[in-house]
Amino acid sequence: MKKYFIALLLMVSPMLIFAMGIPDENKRMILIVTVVGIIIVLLALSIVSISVAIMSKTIHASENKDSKKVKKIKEAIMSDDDDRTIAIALALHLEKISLDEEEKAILTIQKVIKPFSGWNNKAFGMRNPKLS
Amino acid sequence: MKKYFIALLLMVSPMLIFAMGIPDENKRMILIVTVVGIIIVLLALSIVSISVAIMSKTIHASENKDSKKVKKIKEAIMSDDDDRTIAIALALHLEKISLDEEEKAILTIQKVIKPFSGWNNKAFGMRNPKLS
Amino acid sequence: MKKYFIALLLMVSPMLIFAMGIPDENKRMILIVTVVGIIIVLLALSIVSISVAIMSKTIHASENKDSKKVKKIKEAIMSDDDDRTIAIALALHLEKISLDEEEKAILTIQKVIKPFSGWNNKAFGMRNPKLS
Amino acid sequence: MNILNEFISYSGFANATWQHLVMIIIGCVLMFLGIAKKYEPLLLVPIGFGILFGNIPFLQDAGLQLGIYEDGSVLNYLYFGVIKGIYPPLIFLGIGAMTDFSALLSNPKMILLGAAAQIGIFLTFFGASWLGFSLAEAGAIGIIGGADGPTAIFLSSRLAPHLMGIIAISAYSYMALVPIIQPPVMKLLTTKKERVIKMKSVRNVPKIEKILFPIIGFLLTSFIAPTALPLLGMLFFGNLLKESGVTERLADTARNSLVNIVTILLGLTVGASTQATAFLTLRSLSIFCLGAVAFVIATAGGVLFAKLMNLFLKEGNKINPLCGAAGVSAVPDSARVVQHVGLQYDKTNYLLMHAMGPNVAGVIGSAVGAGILLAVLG
Amino acid sequence: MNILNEFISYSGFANATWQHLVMIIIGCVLMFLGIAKKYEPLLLVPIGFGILFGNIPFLQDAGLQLGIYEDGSVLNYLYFGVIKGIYPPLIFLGIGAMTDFSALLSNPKMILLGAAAQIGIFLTFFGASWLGFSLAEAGAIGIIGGADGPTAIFLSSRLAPHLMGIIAISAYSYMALVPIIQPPVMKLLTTKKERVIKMKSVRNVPKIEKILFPIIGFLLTSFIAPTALPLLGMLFFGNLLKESGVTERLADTARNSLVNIVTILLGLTVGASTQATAFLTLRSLSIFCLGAVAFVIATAGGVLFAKLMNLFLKEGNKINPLCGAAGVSAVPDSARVVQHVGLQYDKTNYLLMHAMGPNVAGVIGSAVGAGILLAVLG
Amino acid sequence: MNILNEFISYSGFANATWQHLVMIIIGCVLMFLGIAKKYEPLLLVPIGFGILFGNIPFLQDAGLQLGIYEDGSVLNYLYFGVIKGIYPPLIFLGIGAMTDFSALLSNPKMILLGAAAQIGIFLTFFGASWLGFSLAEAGAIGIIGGADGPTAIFLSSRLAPHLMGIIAISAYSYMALVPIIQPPVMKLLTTKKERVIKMKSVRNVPKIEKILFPIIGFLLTSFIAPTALPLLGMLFFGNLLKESGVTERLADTARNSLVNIVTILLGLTVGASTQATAFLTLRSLSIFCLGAVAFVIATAGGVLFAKLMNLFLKEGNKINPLCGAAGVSAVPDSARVVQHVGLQYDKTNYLLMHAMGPNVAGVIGSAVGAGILLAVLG
Ligand code: NA
Ligand code: NA
Ligand code: NA
Repeated sequence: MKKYFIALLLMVSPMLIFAMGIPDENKRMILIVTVVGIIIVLLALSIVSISVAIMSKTIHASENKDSKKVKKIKEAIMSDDDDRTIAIALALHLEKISLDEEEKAILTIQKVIKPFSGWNNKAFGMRNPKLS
Repeated sequence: MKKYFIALLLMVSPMLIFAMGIPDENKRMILIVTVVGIIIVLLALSIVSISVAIMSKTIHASENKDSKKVKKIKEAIMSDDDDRTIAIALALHLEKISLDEEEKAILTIQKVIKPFSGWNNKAFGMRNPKLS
Repeated sequence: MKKYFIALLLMVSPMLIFAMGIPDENKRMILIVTVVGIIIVLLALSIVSISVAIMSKTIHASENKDSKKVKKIKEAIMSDDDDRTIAIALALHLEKISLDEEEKAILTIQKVIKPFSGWNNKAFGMRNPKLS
Repeated sequence: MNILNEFISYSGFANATWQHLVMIIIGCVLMFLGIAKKYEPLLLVPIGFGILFGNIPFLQDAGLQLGIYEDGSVLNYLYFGVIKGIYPPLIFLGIGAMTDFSALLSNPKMILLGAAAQIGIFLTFFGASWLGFSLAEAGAIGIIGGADGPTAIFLSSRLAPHLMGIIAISAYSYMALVPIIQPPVMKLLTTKKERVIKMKSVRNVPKIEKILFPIIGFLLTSFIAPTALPLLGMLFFGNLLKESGVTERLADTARNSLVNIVTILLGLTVGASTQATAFLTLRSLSIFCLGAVAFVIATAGGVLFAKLMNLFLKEGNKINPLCGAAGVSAVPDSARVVQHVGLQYDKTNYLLMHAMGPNVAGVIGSAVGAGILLAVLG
Repeated sequence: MNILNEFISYSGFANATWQHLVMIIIGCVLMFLGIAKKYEPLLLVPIGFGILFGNIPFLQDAGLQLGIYEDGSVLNYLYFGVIKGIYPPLIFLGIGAMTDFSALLSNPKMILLGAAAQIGIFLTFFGASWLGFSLAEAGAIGIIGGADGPTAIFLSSRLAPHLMGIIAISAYSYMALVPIIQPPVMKLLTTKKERVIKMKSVRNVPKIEKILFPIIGFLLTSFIAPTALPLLGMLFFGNLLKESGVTERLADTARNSLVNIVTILLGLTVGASTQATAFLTLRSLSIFCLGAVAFVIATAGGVLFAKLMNLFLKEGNKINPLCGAAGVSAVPDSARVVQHVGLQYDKTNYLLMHAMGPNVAGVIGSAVGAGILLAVLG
Repeated sequence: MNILNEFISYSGFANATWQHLVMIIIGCVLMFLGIAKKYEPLLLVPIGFGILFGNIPFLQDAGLQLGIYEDGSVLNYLYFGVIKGIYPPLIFLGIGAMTDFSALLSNPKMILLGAAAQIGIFLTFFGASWLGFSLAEAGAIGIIGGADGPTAIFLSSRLAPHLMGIIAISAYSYMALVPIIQPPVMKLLTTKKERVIKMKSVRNVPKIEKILFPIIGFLLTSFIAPTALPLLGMLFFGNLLKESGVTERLADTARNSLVNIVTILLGLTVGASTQATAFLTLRSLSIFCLGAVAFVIATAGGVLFAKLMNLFLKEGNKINPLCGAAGVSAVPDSARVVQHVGLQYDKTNYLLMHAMGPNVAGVIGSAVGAGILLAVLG
């Protein structure tokens, strides 16, 4: 706990020194811009965050009914190693800079990863998958 | 026949009303621009139309001899459902915005359409054709 | 030997005529620009030439040790018809304007040429190589 | 807390008016048409977002260099290509490089339909004059009847820059709505018997004709209407790059990267140029209405002219008058509409190929029309 | 031999100073980092070569139209897009068209980390003011802490054009060095227990949310900070082109040809703008040092804020505070750093997806921050 | 009927002169060479069409904003990149990104042939001065001997903008005609024995050399001739993007979209800049003739220098003097000509790879030559 306090102090200390050191009019301006700036950025992204949350809920509520089937399929494929799959998928994305083909990438991942999980090694050899 | 007359009347009627209604100098100008404009556009495209026709005939005359062989092959492939094939080919084009690969498209069409005309369904399954 | 002399003479002759013909101040300027220009271009590219030679030697010296293995493989593949292979490879490049894939092109060439040299015709049929 | 006040005074919340909100809603409607209905999405999405972009409220006259009409703003620099009429010819270059004129070449008499439909331009010009618009303004409004976005933007940027936003949006909106506007007009003006006319299958066009056409077509049309040079020249130049067979890499860039870049910039800035105060007026509304009339007249003009031609054509050579509707241009949507309506009455009558001829001729026709208006009113 | 003398007087050998050589070495170092180390090569290689380009010594004031600051030179024309702030929004258009906001949408509370890390911007602004830079200069220097190249160039071109070269180079250098700068800070401020927190797997985001987000996100952020319009508008516009599903050809050009062309021109001219005499000063050195501080503060800000949020979150919903470091943006390197550090402590804990949310939120955050500074100091 | 008269007075028919027709025929001839003969089609087709574009007769001084020299016309805006010398460096960027310097690196002494052939530039400069052209004009005419289009346009836009059209057209015409011009000169100046000299197979160039060369080559050549900076810098920058291995996406755009866009605009506007009245003069004719002489001298220079070098080279290391002809540049046509002539005398003697070295060196050589002329005459 102590080191966070030190970190915080280090970050704020220039402001304290500064508050004491320079006596002119600009000083107030600088302090205010700093503080107000941080607050507005936080405020802006908080509003975005809340709006996204509301939007998601609204859409989710209206969509919930007919998407059960799709979910099932997805769950069947993705099973429990969800995060790992996505992380690799995303890593693949990043390599290619284009981040826009999540679905494809996930499918690709499944083609590539699943065979090694043991249950369809034969299919793998026959499907002749092609990355990218 | 009556309704065309009505349509024509509706299209020209503003001009009649206008000719009576507004008395100033501009009126003449507006009328002339309208009429002359239509005439010139028609004239311009008529000239293009005639020139294309002449060009086609000239070229056709000079080419006629050596192109018989090519024609035969094309006819053999395209048979009688000419228009339909081209229409579909063109429709395919339009989907892709690029209109420039008529030949390819026609070939593709043939690969895709012909099998269903019954005479080489097997080949279709084996050739594993790929659209685009 | 005579005709080179004539060629040289023809190239320089305008300068001689010129030197005699026009008496004004500009003349000297023109002559100097011509001569100095040629010299500087030669000088500049000589420096580039020498620098490249030095760079190559330096790099070669430092690389020589670990590259023996690579060389052997390359020699094995390229054997004695070195120049011809490269010339064809390059010709292929030029067709495509993009000159940047020497390695690929050479490999391609080998895939394509070698089979016809007799020692792996079978492999050729099975590997199903793809140009470009 | 002066700074905080000052900052709030800069924010959109402090500067918003109901007009801003109306414009934002209009932008969202256009994006909805583009995305959900897939009507001309390549332009309605950029224009729609552009309307949002141009109508975010901010403190005016604070030298922030944000507005599209403020010197030094990014939007202003990108807008330069619109007000100077540079983007539309570049888009025409790309259109030329993606257009296949074979349909037009294989049946040259169909070209006339592409001319006849341009009556929409001139009658709308007439109507707009009648409603009290100045001659130049009326010319710019008339071009909506040309059913061709770049031509409309090009001409209005020269004749009536202050109306360009509403004219461009009207043109693209009605081009998007062609499947709704045209069929009733087509059906009203044709008999069942005419609608099922089958036309002769089109001939194959040799390569040499395709190469010569952009050169000959360019010389003819631009000699007649040199003022249409920037549009016609680029259209035929792009087509030559495509057809010559030796400049494929240039044609490919013209019809992809180049036209896409220009479309993005044009759509966005045309959208952003519609700023609430200047846009939400009665005049805009009447221009928008005139646009609808223009499309109806153009469609009627094409169809009626086809019927007129049929009076002089022998049996077996008659034109299906539905094809006349494709003469408005709105490439390729109106040609599709013709095909669709044709199939409603005879399921074996594929008119698409026959409609493509007047369709692309309509592009040339409206460029010539724009040239005429520019010469006389410019 | 006057001509020869004259020619020699024009040559680089006659005009070289030690400063030119130092600059050339700096350029080579940046290219080395880009090529051999693969740190941000897409920008360090053009910038590095640009430094060479701008520091070839030649005869000054001879009207040769060679220098980037001389009217009429080629570099000067290409540099126009930098000084007028045109290139950065176009790059943001491309970034928008390649960014997938799903990670951000699937867990909206992580957006806050992207805001918290922007404390680096404002504290650096504060520090720079303290060191004697003018307010506008301090604002431009502060933006280095935003860890976002185009934003840094955009803001500094408006607030302090004379410092743009060093600011851009600092920003890109530290973005390249993120794998070296961030891990020690992250480890210092977190406990082992925190570093192994596993987060819930992220939900799948429906397409409709992805389409709506750029529109809603744009309206919200630009209402709050209209001065960030050029950056935010283009970022969200690019993203809409990508997600709408009907403008794929535009998105594709935006994220490839367009962004590549602009990157080449921006990198080269930003590099070339660093001319020896103006660049090799103590001020440049202190800006470069402030930049390092900015990155450290930003990283610390993100991490500490995550820990703060954890105080209010239930067990099982807690955030792995390493993810806070990704809030600085430096997309996607800092998210990779988070993944990498996370795996050091638990080989089954893949944080990449969780870090992507704050990562892209950081881009929005620093654009908003730039807008604030521009409004107040511009 | 005033309007009709007025309209006719605007039309091309009313304004045509025989000069317009001659220019249109010239344009058609260039397009014919490009399309039917496939000589340099990427430039002859745009230039040819551009000549048509620029020579459509229209009413002068009517403020129509159509002509390329009228302020505010579309062509004028696109022409800006030519008169300011912006397009040529961008084309060089693309050429750099598509050039493989391995051939040059593998046998550095061949670089000298690329220097020797530039004698064509300076002797033509000399000849043009002799014929009464001003020094600056003579310099611009001389550069035709450099056998490099962008360099010719760049230099003439700076030294003699009024002659740029004819100079560019001469340069590209003779580059297209290299297979006809060079062989007789090559055969005249070599013995049968020399023509069958077989050269040692070239060594493989390691990647590191390819990466270092653009940097070192750039520093050396631009220190010697800083005035060639825009051309040399872009050429080597493009090559670095290609060879670095980490900026492939930038190199790819530079050598495709970017260079294609610029080629389209450059070709079209250079063609359109040749307006009848200024173009059809005796001066143009004499420049066109000087161009032919320039190509002959350049070829002879390269061949003779190769023979000179052979006097100092040991048996087995001798150069096939045919390769000297490739030093004129005209990449890659003249290298192909060398290969072709070589094969005529020995069907196993593939000279292409050996000719590529002087060929690309010739590009650098003529850029340096242009820099010298610009420094002395600019
Ligand atoms: Na039309
Ligand atoms: Na950031
Ligand atoms: Na040369």
